[in-house]
This record gives sequence, structure tokens and C-alpha cells, in this order.
Amino acid sequence: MLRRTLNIGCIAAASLMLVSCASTPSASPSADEVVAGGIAVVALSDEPDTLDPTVANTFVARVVFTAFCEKLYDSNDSLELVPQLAASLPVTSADGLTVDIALREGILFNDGTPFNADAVKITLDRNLTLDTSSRKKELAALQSVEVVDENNIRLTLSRPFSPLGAQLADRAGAIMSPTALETLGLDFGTDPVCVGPFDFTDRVPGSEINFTKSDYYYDKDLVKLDGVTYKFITDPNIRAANLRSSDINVAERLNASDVDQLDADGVDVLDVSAIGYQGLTINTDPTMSSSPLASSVELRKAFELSIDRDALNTVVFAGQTTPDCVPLPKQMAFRPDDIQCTDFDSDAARALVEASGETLPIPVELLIPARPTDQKTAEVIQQMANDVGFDVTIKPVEFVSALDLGRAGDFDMFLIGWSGRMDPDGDMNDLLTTGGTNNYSQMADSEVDFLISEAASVTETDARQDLYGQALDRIDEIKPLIYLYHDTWFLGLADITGVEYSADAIPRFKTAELTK
Amino acid sequence: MSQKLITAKRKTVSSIPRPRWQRVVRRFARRPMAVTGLILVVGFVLFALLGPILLSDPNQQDFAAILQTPSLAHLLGTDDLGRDVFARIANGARVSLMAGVMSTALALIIGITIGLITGFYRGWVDVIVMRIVDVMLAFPFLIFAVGLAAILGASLTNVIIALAVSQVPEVIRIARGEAMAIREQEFVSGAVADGARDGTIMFRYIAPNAMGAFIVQATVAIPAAIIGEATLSFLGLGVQPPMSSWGIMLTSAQQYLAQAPYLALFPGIAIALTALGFNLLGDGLRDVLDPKETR
Amino acid sequence: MLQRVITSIVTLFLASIVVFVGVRLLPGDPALVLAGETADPAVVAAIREQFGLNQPIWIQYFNYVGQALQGNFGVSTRDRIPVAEILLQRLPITLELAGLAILVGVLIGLTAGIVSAVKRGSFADYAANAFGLIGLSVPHFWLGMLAILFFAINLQVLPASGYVAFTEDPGENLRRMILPALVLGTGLSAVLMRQTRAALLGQLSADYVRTARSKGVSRSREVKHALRNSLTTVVTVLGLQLGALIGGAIITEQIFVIPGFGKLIIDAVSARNYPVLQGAVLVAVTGYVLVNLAVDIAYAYLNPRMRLAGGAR
Amino acid sequence: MSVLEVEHLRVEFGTENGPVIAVKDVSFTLEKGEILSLVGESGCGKSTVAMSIPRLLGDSHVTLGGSVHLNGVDLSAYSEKRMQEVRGKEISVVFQEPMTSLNPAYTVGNQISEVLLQHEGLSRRAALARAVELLELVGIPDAQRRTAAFPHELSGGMRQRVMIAIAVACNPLVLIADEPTTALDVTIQAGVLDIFRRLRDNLGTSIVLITHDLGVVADIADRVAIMYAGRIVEMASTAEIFAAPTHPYTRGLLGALPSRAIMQANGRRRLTDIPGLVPSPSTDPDQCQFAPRCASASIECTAARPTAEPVAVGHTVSCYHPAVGAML
Amino acid sequence: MSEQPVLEVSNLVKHFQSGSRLGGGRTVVRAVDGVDLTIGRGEILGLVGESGSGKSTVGSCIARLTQPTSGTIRLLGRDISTLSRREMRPLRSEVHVVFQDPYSSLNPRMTVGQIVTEPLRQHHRGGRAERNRIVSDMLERTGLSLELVGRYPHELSGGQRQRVALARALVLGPSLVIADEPVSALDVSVQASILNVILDLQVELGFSCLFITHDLSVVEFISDRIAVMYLGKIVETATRAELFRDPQHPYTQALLSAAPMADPSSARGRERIILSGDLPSPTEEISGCPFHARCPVAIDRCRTEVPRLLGVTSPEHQSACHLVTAENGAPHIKQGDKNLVHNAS
Repeated sequence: MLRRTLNIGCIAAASLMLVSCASTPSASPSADEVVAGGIAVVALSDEPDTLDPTVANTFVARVVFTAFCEKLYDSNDSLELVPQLAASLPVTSADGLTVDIALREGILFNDGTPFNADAVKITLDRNLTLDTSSRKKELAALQSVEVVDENNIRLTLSRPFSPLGAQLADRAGAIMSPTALETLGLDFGTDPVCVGPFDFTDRVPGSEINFTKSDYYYDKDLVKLDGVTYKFITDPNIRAANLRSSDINVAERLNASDVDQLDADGVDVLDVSAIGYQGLTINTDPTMSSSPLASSVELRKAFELSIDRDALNTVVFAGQTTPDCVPLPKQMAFRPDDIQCTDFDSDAARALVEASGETLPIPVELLIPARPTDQKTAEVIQQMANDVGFDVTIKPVEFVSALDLGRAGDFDMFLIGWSGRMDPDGDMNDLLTTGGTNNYSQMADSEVDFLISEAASVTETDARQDLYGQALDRIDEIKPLIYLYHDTWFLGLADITGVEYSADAIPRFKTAELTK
Repeated sequence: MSQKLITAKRKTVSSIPRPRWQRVVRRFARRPMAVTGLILVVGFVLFALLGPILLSDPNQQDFAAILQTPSLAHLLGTDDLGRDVFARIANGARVSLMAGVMSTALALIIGITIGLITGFYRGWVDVIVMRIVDVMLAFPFLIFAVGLAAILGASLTNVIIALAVSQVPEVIRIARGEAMAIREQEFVSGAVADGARDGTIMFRYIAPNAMGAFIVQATVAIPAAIIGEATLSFLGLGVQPPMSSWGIMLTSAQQYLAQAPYLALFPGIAIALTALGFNLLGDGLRDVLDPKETR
Repeated sequence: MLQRVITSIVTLFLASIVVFVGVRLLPGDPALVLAGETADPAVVAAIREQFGLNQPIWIQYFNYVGQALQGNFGVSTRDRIPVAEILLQRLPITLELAGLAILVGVLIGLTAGIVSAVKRGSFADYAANAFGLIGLSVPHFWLGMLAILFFAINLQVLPASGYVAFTEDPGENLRRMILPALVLGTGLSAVLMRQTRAALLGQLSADYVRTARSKGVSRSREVKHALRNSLTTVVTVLGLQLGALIGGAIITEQIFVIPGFGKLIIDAVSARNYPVLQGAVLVAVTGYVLVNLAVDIAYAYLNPRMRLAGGAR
Repeated sequence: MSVLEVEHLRVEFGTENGPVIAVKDVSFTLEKGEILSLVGESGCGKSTVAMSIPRLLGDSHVTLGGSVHLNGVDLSAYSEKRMQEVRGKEISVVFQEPMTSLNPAYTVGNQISEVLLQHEGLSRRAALARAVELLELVGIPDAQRRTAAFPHELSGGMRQRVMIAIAVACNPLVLIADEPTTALDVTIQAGVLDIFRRLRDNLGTSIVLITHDLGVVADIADRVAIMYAGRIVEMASTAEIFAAPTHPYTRGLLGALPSRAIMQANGRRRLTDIPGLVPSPSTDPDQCQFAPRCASASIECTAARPTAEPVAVGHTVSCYHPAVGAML
Repeated sequence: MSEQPVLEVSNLVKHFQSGSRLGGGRTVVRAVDGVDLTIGRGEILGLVGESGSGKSTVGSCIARLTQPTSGTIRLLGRDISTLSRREMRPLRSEVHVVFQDPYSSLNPRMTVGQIVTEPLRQHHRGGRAERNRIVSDMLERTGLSLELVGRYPHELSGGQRQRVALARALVLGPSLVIADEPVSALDVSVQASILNVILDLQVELGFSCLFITHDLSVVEFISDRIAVMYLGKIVETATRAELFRDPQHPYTQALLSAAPMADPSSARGRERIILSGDLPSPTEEISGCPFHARCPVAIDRCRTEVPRLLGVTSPEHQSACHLVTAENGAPHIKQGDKNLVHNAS
């Protein structure tokens, strides 16, 4: 079962003409000579926010955390939990309300502070209590943290909550040095210290963050690089150009359209189907949206029928994304096997539109963040939908303002994605449940609410998969969202080998080596 | 001399103003650069007006013909969605010219009115207006326009407003300067001696005589506004798709710089040529309308 | 003179209000940005409180100004680094870029302007005029794109982007600054060229140049006479162009990924990083006002007739 | 030998609206220590004559014809380089506008020394010392201190004196003064004219004085050339011109002077005016250009151009109908 | 002067402020510093002075183009010195101005016809036909061909422009015309024709005129009475003949002696007085007689006490000089105690 899911992901990726299916670690095809030491320069697509795991929110910060801030758990290629700072997988009590975690022994933070149960408790308590903690909600089910002994902690939950492990494999499980926390407090992010292969050196706002190899790291023998520098280069073309000129060693999120050329130029490109999705969120509250889509499931269906996901993929993304109609990524173990998408059928769509009795064309205002790719996607969708009788007008708004409008429900349709989580709960709860903060579509369906909350409290994989399957079916009936695709991300490598790039699309440099 | 006058006796007059423009036109026609500028501007105006009628639909996507290099079927090639670049440039010409001309016109109307009033009355009105102008001028044009466009939201109207507002202080300064200079001329004192009202003086005496300066300012401001529109669009603060604007075309072209450089080339050339046209026209008009030379 | 200083201070004071209010008029809640994708309402509220965003705007303003006057511009909402520190880090970068651009602009613009005015009607004049007009008509960002296309992608002789601190590697720093400085300097040089030419032509036909000629001095001396009086115009233009230069720097830094002020401002806008945005724009505005004040002072030196009390423009 | 001989000078400007023949045919000589005045109304070409002698018209659209001899040497053959050696040293100029003719950015001393450095090979210090002497020569009190002054710190009269100091610095053979007092008040004008007179008397400088003011002419000139439409129509000694004007235009000019009218005040005050307008300078028809405005014009006048004929010793006139005797 | 004068000006003062309010260094330019004038009906008063004497400012104060600092201006008996612009407007039909520069005194964007009609429009005189008749008549009187009516100023010669300005000034039939250097910018032959026209029209229409000029020969030619100004003050006033026969004030004497004469024999025969120095800066406050610094015959009293304008020798001939006495008449500046400072000795 599990294997099969992974294979689907792999085949999907392989069919996209390119290189390796996410492999750990990547084998460099060229037989270049390895150089000892050196500093790897990594180009990120954006500037990370604060490097404080308690408050950090950006995806790129997660990338940077892997350099210096290990977590209790990590995820593998199937997005399953593997221990990192924990000694083994968490042990959940029968009622699901206590979780025991054994910790690695005898390891040190990068400032020499011993890593132990106290340190873990301090971090988790901070995540639970700090006003501005973005982790609070992720750990909502966690009631208290108890130090059992030097190397064991026990978590007490208010309700059974199976996504907890996944949360501890993310920023909520990143353990901070108590010494650093004590000195810096709120400003921990300005000079963060955790357990990790590299240690934070300095940060040049707007430009780069520098790390050097840690002397205290438990696996320091495996670490070959002298350091890592993360540079922020927002323009993918420039990331590509710099990669070509070997100004940088690694570039994340390259343009699909650049991949061929880069490959020809001798740059290795790794790709992974990202766990996030892109979709069209439809405002289903007729009091907020004047578009007939708000009140008509049939019209929403017609809209979905009008969209040729494969064409969209080919035209906008050079065939590099994974078209899909559910939020869960293909490599995820909990994803149901029997997903049946509503395929492109313009005749059926036109028939539905005409049957709706609305005056044609049917007006739809499509809110999009003003970014080139979104704009292009929107233009393609506009043409497809207009073809069957919709009148789509595009309203590009600068990203932050667009989120504001989305949150306020001030749109008919919103082209917005979700970065994805290891656990399906993170991809559905709050996004599709009544009153959820990110429930932009204003969906309120008690059945969906029930299925999603039930799935989170069940621990067994099969049962969860089944519940999520039911939820997705129900969601498909209501169509508050038209899921479009999962992004494929491309990681370019120049003169470097041994970079891990796995299912969560976060490159790791622990074992990387520069080549000549 | 006085003898000659007697022949015209008892004839009353009905004013027939002579076309003073004839001379200006003649002087203008003698400047090849200025004429080139005029041709470019008129060319682009016609292109903007007729292009969308004569050419194919600029928004028609053709997924079978993506990123095609220039050919007979698509003179300037196709873009990333298989749309005809030539048709889109024609469509973009409308946006560019509209943004350039409308924002400048708006700025001129507001700026001239305020500038004439402050330059004419001076005193505390002038002090306050000039302080505000100083503050506005202290903000670099682009920061001001970007800020305004971000606050107002992206749309052609808002771009026009943002560009207009950011031009206003310059126009006020010019109009005020003109008003203050012309006010000192004796014919204005003559008008006061005639018993003319302030409004009459401002709009019958001062404004027409400052027209040259305003026209020249317009030709300087229009290309700047066209580039401004392109820049705002480039930064994602411009018009809405599928309306094409040269700036937007350049933004998306940026992604294909290596594969399809012509995508970046043609809209840029269009911007540069239009701006060049207005600049040449402006230089020509400046020469022709320069009071030093008309004397 | 004193009055000029006072007006400058008033201008800056008013500008600070405009910046402050303007920043707050931007749609989009900065707390929401910080709270990230999940945006827990409690967290959003906590962030608002932490940065004082929940207070009435005038209180926020007075707190800000009070702190700013003591050199404290708050901390970046994004990474909690003090804004002053960020500004100090970024300022030299933009100053270097602007300085190089001014160098390019002045070298090309002044030379071309002088040559074309002195050799009026010659091929050099036409060439310089063509350059001036084209430089004026081409958008910065497009020029930047072309430069990247040509030098970085086609020829691969210069890096497309990126910044290396001068202290780190002076050679590399300059190598990376060449393209941006050229792109930014071209626009400036076009304006300078045209203004220098116009001013110099005006001065060359002035009576005192004829006087110089009647003394039997050489052509170069005549030009020197005229140039001395044209410099006031050139300096004024340079001062006024600073605004355009800052604007151009925004785009140029964006295109060439130079972590300077322009990029800081754009990034701060998209992150709704109020303290950084305020600080950066205010510093830019202050720079502009100060430079123009300096220009007025330079007048006194260049043009003995000028009394500062009258105030320029 | 005359110091300056101008023969058949012709100056044509190319303008946008076609050619302008500012000076059509002008010949005259200037003797050592003589003040010759070129008189005429605006547009008659008198200033153009003045500027074309040291070749100061400078524009590429100018065509010069005829010849200029300085002490017998033909200057028209000189290159621009050699002319530079002549200007300021052999021939120097005082311009009309004292306000704009000095460079506002340099001190007075600097501007005087410049010409000395150029032609006399003096050291900077010596040039400055000489500048002080020159300022004293033109009657500027406190000359030492004034050398450090900028032009804007001086009054119009002072500036014109500085201009004269520059012009006479190298003791030129010929000084051309183009309306040197027009921009000055009468009380100041008197002083400036006085300087010219003394330069002539003490240094023997030959002066071409361009003016439209017959009062100035009467005051200072030895000989007068009356210009009309690019030509000299009458030339005579100053006394002769005022006593026995012969050309109808000269008589018209004198008749238009209020001061002369008053002297003959008898009943109603009335001045002679010359009807009509100055002819367009773009053409040069073969006729008397004054004929259309002339009361005594005949068919002859429009048939061919009259040539300069002597009517008395040193008195020539270009007219078919010269008037004889004093004016009424 | 039994009938009411057209214009009575008493103690007119106009100070201009220059410099800034904040920056210090604020200076006052005393352009007009206590001027008294009277112009009778049909009289031409010549106001003569050198540049900076304040003569033009007097003219523009009287026409209320400038707001006087203090003093009273009575036009036809009515005090107009403090009227607002609005209150002044109806009175503008009684006083009009002809300016010096014929190039800038006419609106370049209006035709001759429009320019001359403009005052009629402003004062709502007559209908269209009536206005055209008045305008045609006025153009004719000033010697302008009616063909010029549709021309713009730049198509006219300087003399023609000045005639247009004259027509515009006279079209409402004002009682007073202020002519501010109306012929200074013109060539002599043109100047002659304009002076003739002014004299002719004055006889025909009977207006009074304040004729401002720096040219002594012009003022002598045209005026009935002459007032001489120096540094914001009137130093002497008399009838034309009297002033030229017996100039009393040392400044007047210097002025007359310096004025060029278009007659070589008398020009060279006369004794010349060349004043030392320039006009003092108008921003300086001068104690005593404004002329004392340049006056060859000044005594100590001149430095401390301001002389009043008095008719010492006759009430019609007033001068402001301490040295003018009833017994000895005027001083002779050539016989001053001081040696004449010849500037270039």
C-alpha cells in the first residue's frame, strides 16, 4: 500500500522527462572530483523570516532550519515519521492521550549546552505559551510536557491527536538551546542555537545567512562542508544564471522552463513533486459573492469541467507539475488510492452552464496574487472558462493584500495554494472545516467537519486513509475548491554532490560535498 | 503714413485673428528630428487605434503555437501562451498611450490651476502649497508612484491617478514659475490698469502665454509617464490582465529571457520608440516655441 | 541659509507624517503576514500588540518619532533585527551603487554634454544627442534585462547578479557592480548630457564669452569661462536627479539582486514590514533633502551672485 | 596710412527664415587718434560692422565679404589662431551691456589679468598689479580692493569702466566701442565718455564708436558715418554733419531730435518723423533703400543704387538728391 | 490752479521688503520716500530721474498697480490710495498707463483689436458694434491702419505697438494717462512720431499726463511742468522753461550739464560737471539730503538735515536744497568748495 503510493509519485516524476526521482542522497551523474571542505552557496527563492522556530512561518525558513536546527522527528520519502533528535518513534497510549518520547543521549547543542529532556520541555513550553507563537495552534492538542528523566519526556494531550508526530517533525519539534533562549529571549532568532550540522554565524538582511560547520554536532564526521551560505535571490532566472556561472552551488525552485537549458549546460537538476497544492478557492457564501458560482454546485462543477488541467500543466509549467484534484500529495501515505478526477469536458461544461438558467456569460471575478506565474495560470483559466460561457475577469492584487481580501471573503474565486503538510490533517483541517481560519471558501459542512476531526483522532493508517477518502468525496460534491495541481520543484546543483532532496522538497546539506 | 489711413476711414472692424500657428508649423516642419518624433507619435497613436481592429485577437491563446520566433504568421512571434506578440503590443499601445496622456493631462489640469493661483496670489497660499510641493518632491518619483499604486490597488485608472499625482508637484512648480514671471510683464499690469478681474488675468492673460511651457512639459511628462506605467506594471502594480501592457509583457518575458529574448525585445523597443517619439517632439516644440527664437 | 535649513526640517517633518500615514494606508495587515499561512487569530493579535499596531495611529506616530529622534527606528518585524542596523548595513551598498552610477553619469554625461555643445553640429554632437534621447527614452528595467541578457546570458562575461561586499573582495565587488552602475548611470548621464549641453550652449552665447573672445583667448578658455557658469545648472540637475536615481536604484537592485535600499523598500512593502519601510523611505527622503540643501550651498561657491537667503527653485 | 581700412564689408547671416544681409557694403578708414562714430537706428547693421572687424560674429552661419586692413595688413587672410593674437592686443572691444559682458563667476582682477596673461606674457602677480593700475586709469577708486570684487558687486558704471580697462590693457591700436553708454544713466555716461576722450588724447588710441545717440556723437566724435539698411549713406566730420546734413535720412534723424526741435521752438511743438518702416534685410535690391520713405525720391532713386559722392572736403553722401545747406 | 487738480499726491511712500522673514538680512528698499505731486487738468507733468530714482514706482502707485506704503493719492478729488482692487476697478476708466517696453506691454496672444477692445469689455461699455466703432476711431487717431486690427503684437513694429498701447490707454477716455518711459525703447525717428501723436491727442482729448522719463530732451520737449527725482524724493519742480533756464538743485544742474546735446559746438563748449561715484544703494538709510554724498557743494547741514521741497525763489519753482536762498538764489555747483572729483585723474 505504502509502496504503491510512493511508486505513483515516482512514476509521475519520471514521466516528467527528468532526472532522478527524489533520492537520498542524490548521486551526481558526473564523476567529478570531490573537494574537501569549502562553503556551499545556496540560493533561496525568498528571504526567510526570523530564524526562531517558535514564530517562524516562511517555507524558506524551514529550508534554513535544516542546516542548524534539528527536530525531534523528520520525514522520509513517503512523508513518514523517522526519529531525528528522538531516539525512536513516539509511543502513544491506548487512549491516545499520552505520548512518550525517548531522546537521543549524550548529544550537544551547537553552543555546547547538553541536549536533554529539560531542554525539550523548555522549547515545547515556549511553543505553547509565547504570545506570538505560531506553533500554538499546531500543538493545540498538547496539554502539558513532563520530563520523565534525563532522556525521556511525556506529552499529555487533551484529545487523541495523531498529526502530533508530524508537527514534531516540523518547526514545533525543533529544539532550541536553553542557554541561548535565556540570553536572547524574544530575540532568539537573531542568533539562534540548536542541534544541527552547521552553526549560525551571521545574517545580512536582504542578502544572505551564513553557517559554519558545528564542532558539537553528533554526526560531525559525516559533515564534509566547512559551511553553508544561503543567499536570497527572488528571480528564478537569476538563480538559474548564477547557477550556470557557478556563482552559486545550489538553487531551489527553478523555473520549469529553464530546466532543459540548464541540463544542457551541465547543471544537475533534481526535482520533487511538492507536497503543497494550487487551487481555485470558490466563495460559497452568496451573501459575500455575487457570482452565481457561490450558490450553484452545478456551475462550480461546470467550471471544473471547463479546465483542462493537462493543458494548463503543459502551457504554463512546461509539463512539470502534477495535475491533481485533491489536496493530498501523491507521495503521501494517507492519500486514498481511488481518486477519480473530474476531467476536462467542455461540452458537458457548456451544457451545465446553459442548463443553469443564468444569463450568459456568467460573471466570475478571479482574485489572484500579482505574480507572473499566477497571472499566467489565471489567463489560461480565463480563456478555458470563457470558452464554455463564463465571463472571468482577473483581479491581480499584491500578495499580502490578496490574502487580506481572501480572508475577508471579498472575492468570487481566488487562485491560491497551500504549502502542504506532512500530515493530511494539516492540508484539510482549518482549510475546509467550518469557521477555519483558512477556510476562505466559507464552506460549512458538518459531515466534512466530522470526518476530518475523526481522522485526526484515529491512529491507524488505514482507518485514517479511509476517513480522508470519505471527506474528499464529500468535498468533491460541494466543490468549494477546484484543486489544480501539485507543484514540481527543481533544485539545481552545480559543483556539489550529496545533497538530500526528498519528498518534503527541502534540500539538506548535512552530507553534501563540493566537487571540482 | 497718416495719409494712408484716410482711405480706411469710417470702416469699422471685426476682428479676424491671423493664424499665428502657420509660422510655428513652418518652423517645426524644418526640423527633421521633430518631424520624426511627430511621425513616431502619430504612428503609435494610429497603431493603438487601428491595431486591435486590424490584427488578431491579442488575447487569443494558442497552445499549439507557444513561444514561436517571429514568422510571417506571427510577425513578432508568440508569447508563452501562444498569443500574437504584435497584436499584444498594439493592444499595449493603447494602455501605454492612455496612461501617458491621461495622467499627464490630469496632472496638467490640476497642477496648472494650483500653480497659476499660487503664482498669482503668492502670500500664505503659496507658502503652504510650496511646502506641500517640497514634501512631495522629496519623495523619489518611483517611490511615490509605487506607494500610491500599492495603496490604491492595481488597475489602469489607479495607475493613471498615481502617475498623475506624482507629476503634479512638478507641474505646479512650472505653472507657478510661469505665473510669477508673466505676472511681472507689463501687459499684465496693463490688464490690471484696464480693470480686469483676477480670473480674467489668470486665464486670459497668464495661461495662454504659459502654454508653450505647458506643452513642452507635457511632452517631457508623457514619455516619463509611459515609462512609469511600464515600470509599475513591471512591478505588478499596473493594469489587469488580460489587458496587455508593455510593462506586463516585459515581466512575463523576464522568465523567458534565455529561451525567447525577442519577448523582452519588442515591448521594450515599443516603449523606447514611443518615449523617443515624444521626446523628439518635445525637443522640437521646445525649439519652436522658445520665446528667445520667436522674437 | 538658515531659512533653507528650517524649510528642510519642516519638509522632513511633513515627509515623516506622509511616510507614516502612507505606510499604514497600504492594504494588508502586517501582523497577518507575520503570522504566516496558518495565521492563528490569537497570534495575529499578539503580534499586533508586540509591534504596537493596535494603538491609535497618532500615538504610534509620536512614539515612533520620539524613538527615531534618538536613533531608534524600531526592529524589523520580519527578523527582529534593529532597523537602524539594517539601514546601516544597506546604506553603503546603495551608496556605492549610486556613487558608481553618479560617476558613470557624470563622466559620460558631462563629457558628452561639453563635447556636443562645443562641437555643435558635428558628428559627435549628433551622436551625443542621440545617446541623450535614447537614454531618456529607455526604461531602466528593460536596459537591465538587456544587460543581463547580453553580458550574463549570451557572453557570460559578467555575473547576472548578486553582491559581494567591497570589504570581502574589492575586485569581485566592482565586477558585480559594473552592470547595475552602468544601467543606472545611463539614465542619469542622458539627463546630465542634455542639461549640460543646454546650459553650456546658453552660456557659450552669453555676452561674457564674447568678451573673453574679444580678449583673444583660445577656444578652450572660452569654454572654461562658460563651463564655470554652467556648473550651477549641472549641480542643480544632479541634486534633483537624485530622486530619479533612488527610484532607478529600486528597480536596478531588484533586477540585479543587490541587497541595497531599493530592494529593502520593495521587500519591506511586500512583507508589510512597517518599521523597515518607514526607516528606509525616511532615510531616502532625508538623503534627497540633504543633497539638495548641499546643492544650494554649492551654489554659493559656484556662483558668487547667489545669496542663499533667496532659496533655489 | 590709416590705422584701419575697411573695404566693401559685407556680412550675411544664414537664418531659418532665409538669409539676412546685415551689412551690405561698408567702407571706411580710421586714422590714428581719431574717433569715428557709426550712427544709425536699430537694425542698420552698425553693431555687425563693429563685431566683424575683430571677427567676433563667431557663428558658422556667417558669411563675410570685403577686407579689413590693420596698419596695412589684411586681417581677412588671418587664421582664427592669428586673429586670437590680434584680438585684445591690436583691436579690442567694449560692449554695450556692462551687466552681462563680464563673467559673473570670476573676480574683476582675474578678468583683467586674463588678457595680460594672454598677450603680454606677464606673471600672474605682475598682471594683477597691472590690473590695479588699469582700474585706476579708468577712474575706479580703491582699485586694489576692487580687483577682488565680483562683477555683481559693482554698479553698471563701474562695470563699464572695468570693461574699458580690459579693452585698453594691452594698449590696442583700435578700440571698438559698441554702444558703450547706452545702458548707463546720463551722469554716469558723461564720465565714461570722458575716459574715451582721454584715452584718445593721452594714448593716441583710435576709436570706432557705435551709437544711436546723436548727442554722444556731437560730444565726442571726430568723424561720423551715418548708416541705413546696411550701408553708409553719409560720412563727414562731426561739425559738418550737424551743420550741413545732406542725406535726407540724416536730415530726418536730426529733425527727430527733441533737443534740436526745442531750440527752434516757435509755437507748436512738433518733431520731424520719418514715415514708413526699415526695409527687410533679406534682400539687396539695386536701388536707394531709403527711397520708399524719402520725400524727395524720384524714379531715378529706384532705378539704380546711388554711389558715395563727395559734396565737400571729407564729406561724402550716397544720394541723387542731396540737400544743401543747414536745416531749418 | 483754481480748479480741482486731476491728481494730487501727498507724501507718497513706497518701501519694498526684500530678503526673507526668517533668515535675517532683511532689507528695505526705499523706492519712493515722500513724494508730493499735483497735476492740473490738461497738464503734462514730466517726471525725470535716473534709474533707481523711484520715478516708475511713483507711476505705478498712482495707477494703483502697486500698493503704496503710505501717503495719499487723490484722483479727481477722491482718495484712491487705500481702495481695494475691487473698489478700484470702476475708477480704472479714469487713469490708464502706457508702459516702456512695447514688446512686453501687449498680450502676445491677443490681436490688436482684442487688446484695444479689452478695456471696453472690462467696463462693459457699449455693444459689439459700438465697441468696434470706438476701437476703430481710436486706432485711427493713434495713426494705425485698420488693417492691423487682426494682427498680433509680434507682427508689428515697435512704433506700431506703442501706438496700440496708446490706443488701449485712451479708449476709455481717461482723465489721467501715466506714460512710463513710453519712447525710451524706440529709435529716434519712431520716438519722434510717438511724441507727436501724444501731443496731438492730448490737445484733442484733453487728458492730463504724468510723463515719466530719464531723457532730458524728451521731457523738455513734451512737458508743461517738470519734476526731478533723486533717490525716491523730488528734488526740484518747476515749469519747463524755468527749470532749464535756472536749475536750482545741484543735482538738476549736474543732470543738465551731463545730458548729451546734439550740437557739437555747444556740446563741446559747455563746462561739464562729472559727478563722482554712483547712486548709493537704495537699501541704505541716508541721513540728510539724499544727494549730499555726490554733491560738490554740500555743507555739513546737508549731511544731517533733510531739505524740504520749498519754493524759495518763487512758489512755482520749488527745490529741496539748503543752499537755495531767496537772496542768492541757487548755488552753482561748479563753484563748490570741494574740488570736483574727476574720476579718472
